[in-house]
Amino acid sequence: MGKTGLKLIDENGIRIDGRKPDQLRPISMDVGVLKNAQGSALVSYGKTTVLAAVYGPREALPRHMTLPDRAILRVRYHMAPFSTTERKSPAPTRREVELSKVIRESLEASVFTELYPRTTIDIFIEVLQADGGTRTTSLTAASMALADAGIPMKDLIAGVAVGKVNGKLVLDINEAEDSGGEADMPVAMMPNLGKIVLLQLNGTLTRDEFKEAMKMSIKAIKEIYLIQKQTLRDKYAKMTEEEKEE
Amino acid sequence: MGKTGLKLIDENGIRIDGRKPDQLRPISMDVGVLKNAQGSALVSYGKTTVLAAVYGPREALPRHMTLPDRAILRVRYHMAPFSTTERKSPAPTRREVELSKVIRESLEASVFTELYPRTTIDIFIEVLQADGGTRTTSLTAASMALADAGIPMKDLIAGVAVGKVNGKLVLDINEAEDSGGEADMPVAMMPNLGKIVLLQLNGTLTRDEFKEAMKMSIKAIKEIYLIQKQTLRDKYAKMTEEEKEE
Amino acid sequence: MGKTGLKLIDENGIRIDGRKPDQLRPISMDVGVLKNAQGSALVSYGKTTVLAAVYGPREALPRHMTLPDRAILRVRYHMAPFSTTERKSPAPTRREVELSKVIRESLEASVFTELYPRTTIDIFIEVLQADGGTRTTSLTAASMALADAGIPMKDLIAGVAVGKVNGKLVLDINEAEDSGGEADMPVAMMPNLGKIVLLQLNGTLTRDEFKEAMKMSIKAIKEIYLIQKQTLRDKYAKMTEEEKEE
Amino acid sequence: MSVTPSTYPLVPKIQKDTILSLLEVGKRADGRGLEDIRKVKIIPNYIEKSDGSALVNIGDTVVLVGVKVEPGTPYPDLPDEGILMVNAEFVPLASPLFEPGPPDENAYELARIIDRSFRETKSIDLKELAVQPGQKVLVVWNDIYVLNHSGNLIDASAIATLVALARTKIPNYEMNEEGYLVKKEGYKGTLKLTKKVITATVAKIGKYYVADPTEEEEYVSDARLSVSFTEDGTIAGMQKMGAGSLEEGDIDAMVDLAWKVSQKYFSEISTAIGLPPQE
Amino acid sequence: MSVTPSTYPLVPKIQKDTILSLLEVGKRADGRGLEDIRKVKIIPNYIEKSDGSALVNIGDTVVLVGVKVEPGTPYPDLPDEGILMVNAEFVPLASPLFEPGPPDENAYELARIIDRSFRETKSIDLKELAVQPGQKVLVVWNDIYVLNHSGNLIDASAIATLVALARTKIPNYEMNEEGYLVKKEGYKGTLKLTKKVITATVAKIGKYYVADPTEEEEYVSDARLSVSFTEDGTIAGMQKMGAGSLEEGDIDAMVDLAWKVSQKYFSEISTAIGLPPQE
Amino acid sequence: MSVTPSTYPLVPKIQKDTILSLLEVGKRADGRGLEDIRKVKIIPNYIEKSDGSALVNIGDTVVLVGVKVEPGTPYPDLPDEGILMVNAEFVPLASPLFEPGPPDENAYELARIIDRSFRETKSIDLKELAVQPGQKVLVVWNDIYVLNHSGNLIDASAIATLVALARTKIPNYEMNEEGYLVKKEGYKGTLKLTKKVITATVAKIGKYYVADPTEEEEYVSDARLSVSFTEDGTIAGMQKMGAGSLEEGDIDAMVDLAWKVSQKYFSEISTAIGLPPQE
Repeated sequence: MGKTGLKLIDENGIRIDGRKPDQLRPISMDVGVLKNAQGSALVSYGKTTVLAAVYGPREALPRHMTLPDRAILRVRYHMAPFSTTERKSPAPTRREVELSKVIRESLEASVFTELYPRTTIDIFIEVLQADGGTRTTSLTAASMALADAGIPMKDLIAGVAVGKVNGKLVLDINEAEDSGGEADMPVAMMPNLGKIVLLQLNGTLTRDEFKEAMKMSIKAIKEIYLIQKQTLRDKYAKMTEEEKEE
Repeated sequence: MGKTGLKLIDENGIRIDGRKPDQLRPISMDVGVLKNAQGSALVSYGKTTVLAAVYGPREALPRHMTLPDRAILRVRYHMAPFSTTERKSPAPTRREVELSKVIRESLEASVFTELYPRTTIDIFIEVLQADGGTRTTSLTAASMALADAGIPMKDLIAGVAVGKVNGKLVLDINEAEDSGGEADMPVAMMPNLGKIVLLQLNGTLTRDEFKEAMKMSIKAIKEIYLIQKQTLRDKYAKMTEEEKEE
Repeated sequence: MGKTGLKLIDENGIRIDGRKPDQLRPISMDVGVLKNAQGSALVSYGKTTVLAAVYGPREALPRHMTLPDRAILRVRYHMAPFSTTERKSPAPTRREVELSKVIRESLEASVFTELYPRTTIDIFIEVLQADGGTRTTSLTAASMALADAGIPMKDLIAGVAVGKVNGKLVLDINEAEDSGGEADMPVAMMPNLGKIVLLQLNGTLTRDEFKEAMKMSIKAIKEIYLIQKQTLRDKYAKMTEEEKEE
Repeated sequence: MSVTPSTYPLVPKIQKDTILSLLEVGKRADGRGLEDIRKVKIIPNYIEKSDGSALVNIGDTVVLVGVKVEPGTPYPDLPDEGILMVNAEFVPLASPLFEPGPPDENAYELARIIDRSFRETKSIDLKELAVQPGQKVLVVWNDIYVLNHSGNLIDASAIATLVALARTKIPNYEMNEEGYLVKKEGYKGTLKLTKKVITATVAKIGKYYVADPTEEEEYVSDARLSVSFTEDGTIAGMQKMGAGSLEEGDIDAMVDLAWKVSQKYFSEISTAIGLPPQE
Repeated sequence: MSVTPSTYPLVPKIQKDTILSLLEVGKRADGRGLEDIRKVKIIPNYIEKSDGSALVNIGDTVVLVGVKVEPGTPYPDLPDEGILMVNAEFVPLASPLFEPGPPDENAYELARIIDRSFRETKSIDLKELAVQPGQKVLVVWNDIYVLNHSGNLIDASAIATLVALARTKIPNYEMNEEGYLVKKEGYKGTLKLTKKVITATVAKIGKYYVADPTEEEEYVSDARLSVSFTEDGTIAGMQKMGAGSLEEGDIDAMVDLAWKVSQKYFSEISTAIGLPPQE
Repeated sequence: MSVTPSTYPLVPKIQKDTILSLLEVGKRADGRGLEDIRKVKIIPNYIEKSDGSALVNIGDTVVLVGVKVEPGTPYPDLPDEGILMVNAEFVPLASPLFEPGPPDENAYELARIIDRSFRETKSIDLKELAVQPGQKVLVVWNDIYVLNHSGNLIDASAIATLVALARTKIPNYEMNEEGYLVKKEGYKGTLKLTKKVITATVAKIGKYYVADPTEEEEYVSDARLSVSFTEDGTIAGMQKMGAGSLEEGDIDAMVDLAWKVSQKYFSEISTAIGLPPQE
């Protein structure tokens, strides 16, 4: 049983939302959903819903704050006040500051920032509904918004969180599993390159559990990657079609 | 009766401070009351007392924040901590932020800002005592401080609030009438041009009441305008006299 | 007896920590204690421990905020959260803002700022443990950090606080004496020049007591000055020796 | 302090002339007539984890409102009433002009306009929210989230707020021994909306009045007037915006047009959520 | 953090020379002698809605103090005492150098100097303000509002504070059933001022000491010394200001002059408000 | 918002090449082998007035942790537990890159990494700190103060936190009649540390893994991995840092090295404060 003494997996190995331990939640994705942004994406993992928008490359900062050899990334991970179980003040929390940093560092590993010296690329992420795995859903969405904005990247980034609940590893944890479980391990990578760009562990795992959790997350990330690519392909096809029609 | 169930008008149509429904409070005005400011004015409508000061046109902002074709206006409406019934923290409230905006927009309609490109004109307003109608008193005072500073304007601005208490429209409401009444409608205009620069309604009015309230306010604004002009004329006369004496 | 009715001096004139009225606490000093800063000093008066560091002269501010004829001093007096009896929030208090100002003004009297036009000299002071006399200990430490950084000064600055407890003047008061006493008078000076750079009085003194307190502090400051000079001399000797050994 | 905006895109004179010459022949840049509104799309209950919510599009403008009902302390002067809190965030993904940070004057103004229209008409039965009068009440947090700014944020926010509040369920709070309100399973019922109030905005461009202005129309307009109405046509709030002026006749005409637009909004809302007409 | 001011007007050397050569013959730029103060004007009860107030001019310097007496919670270590809160705002209409925003180091320093002089002399009977000791006390909010800065803000603030507090009435608060203090009609009495305390500032320019310095004199001075006194001549606070230094002899002379000036202030105050001399 | 740092010193390519060519032959700029840590110096109880403290040097990096145990209110969802608050301040005297002001993202990240490692392992018996469950509990304020930044602040902070908490005494608080916790003389005992947890950081530079990186090594590294361990080798937290990426094999190797380093830290800590080995 978890921290709170809740039974989160039943005798048949089924989780509270009916999933098997290694099963993802239903995933939905859309890009180009906002008019003003250069690129945008709306991504849901189950009830967790994240909207990401990209502005730039643009001249947003005074020259002395830019870099002569590449673009600056500004990343904001932010939760809507109504996204959480209890209303969250819109002022950024320490957690949001930390997650903005780890998400920025992850994105920096993928973007060819050297193509846009002296500019700024802004990536704004709004968690509209939070039900576990918000930072990994955010990275998946942010990376697609960058693709939608046409910003060259080494690879897309996809992420997922693996958890440990009632002593068992489970994929893509939801909030109940996160708060009642023993560990939450968000992982994000550039799947085609096999490069891990985000790795955190909040909780305790043995060395063997950790290795197993890495394997589970990498496998799931590859599945998510396929959905990302299909979504972008569909969008591109639709745009081409619309252009033809005009 | 009003929101609080208070009787704010008696059977003879007389208000709690002894006024008739369409009667202004005693109004007093003075200009040039502060030494440092380029222009200043002290205006009272009954117990509501507002001090306004103008600094500028001056180079107050970094060049990239100025405008190439006209002056920037910076307006601060601020209430002294001791001006209100309960002490007010000196930090600006949301209300003060909103009122600073609507006052700025009103003043922008009157000032020939295009005469002073790349400069800043600062208008600082301090409510020293608040007894209803502070934003309209502020506009009356700010406009006179601009005149005292010698800044060219299309016309002076004068303002007044009309309220609805116990079902009746009353002119120039005081705080008791505002908090116990059904509506507070501040109006400000350039009287000679017949141009309305500020119009807000907080409360409910029928279409007919609204039209009547507009008429009441316009009539009163013209009265206030006469006092403004007389005050400036007297000041100018006094200055000329003093110059002669020297 | 003091404000709190505590007996802070016994019948033999001995204070609660065993000192005589005109006796300093044990003083320890060290310079060059931090690797990154250009200069640093760690100074203790009894349990009061202060760490000071100097960065600069450097180009830290945008050009329009510097001075064409001399260096800008930036001084921060700050207390560690664990330095005080009750935990102190790390956000600067009004008291810390005021003390940063009086310490800056004191240091400005001693530094030859005109040697470094258009630059900034930063002096960062952290009170690691507070047991009375923190501002004077801070000035003693800051001045030594400036010396350690090789910044030319008219003279070193040394400081001490004189207090009045149970009706008697006492030198170098500790916290218990400060909070239970009738007056706290911090004094700092350039001892060799006989120039007073900091003087405050918190509490009440007669004219005669005030004069006597000035005398006590000046005498003690000269003692502290000797320790400062000896500490710097030792450091310099050690450095020279180390250089020889290399 | 309020400062003349210096970052707004300057609309070139030629573009303003084009807009005006179109208006002269009764047309707008997007093909609408002067009194037409853009396509309105309303999705109630968009955020499952909130107690009430609505996503509203007016053309390309997107506003999301989420409502949370939570325990709080009553105002000392209104000890037996719950509290309605209206907050607006202009998050930076909505416009290249929005910067991260605390709300600016435009966000505060918008929130306060919406707030006043509901507060002054007593649209919400706040007494019902006093769980323990004088001690513990429920606070209705109405958070307006602007997701894409293509003009007329106020009307979109007013629609989204009305729909979200109309669909708000009141969680089941009970007081425990220590005197705290604790959330139990399920809901106690829905928020009682005694009156429906909407806000409609009209812009004056040259001598023309246009309904539901786009962002570009806002920049070239002389002034805007937002007017709040209850369903019976009572005026329930008003705000002139913009650095220009209006004449008395303008105001009459603009209030008339705002009322026409309000009726369209009420109709869209009824269609979307099946609100019964007000008695 | 405290930073060397870089926006202060630079007083040209020639102007400083003029000031010094005038001082040599015992004169100042405005015609005063070195120990003279400017004209003092005191208007008690300037703000009718406050519980106490005073508007004070010293020459062109204008300071308004308003006092509000309101319910609050006592400090844990002083459960049976009310609280005196002294706050100062250097609002931007008072000087081209003042910017809107939270108080800067000069405003904090001024407030703390005034605060200490009243606190350390126990001038106000704080015990009287403990309505329900340990639970609810009254807080005396003394807000210093600088309206025009022409030098010597500290002395003007000290005079205005003393007059406002001397004229402060204590509203009639009663505890209600829920344990809140509620304001009733009328006043319970006036604030008890057991001691009168004033602060006088002297500037050193070259080798001269001048009373009540103007803003220009402040800029050219080497240092200033503000000294607080009770009426019997006890020193009740002291603050050296400015980036220069003083010798022991300077300090003696400046304290002497500050005491002379204090007596003038006490006399002005007595005239204005008819305070009886202290027993 | 998180912004790509633009003030970090650019390490010239030639310097990075030198570092890499040294690593190729198993050496580092300061003479260490790749898996070596710098000299660790631990002074427990450095701040006498705190309830627990430790000064830790790793090479030239200096971190001071002070602990204060003070009354507070429990979290509503954990009414019978005390609270551990971990805060980090990167004060400006520690580095030319640190500015005065509230903590930045690096300080928050560090504090949260340390906090999670202790929180998730339940290293501290928080139930013991519930003086009056549901009402009043004790808060353990663990303030991390960085005094000199020469790289690897996380490990130095982890060591200092563990030593300070292991040496923390619990003051004797009693509830008074008004329901406040009041501090009495003496201590009630020491904080119960049920598990010891440490964090070790490994940097990847080129294809090499280095323990206890210096500041310069941090700048040239591709990424860093901080791994928290309890004494039995359980992983109790992990954080990848830096704008680069790692492969699966890197992570295994880096966790292995981090565990080796952790054992060295545990050993240094035992030597310094004589902690008995965990059962």
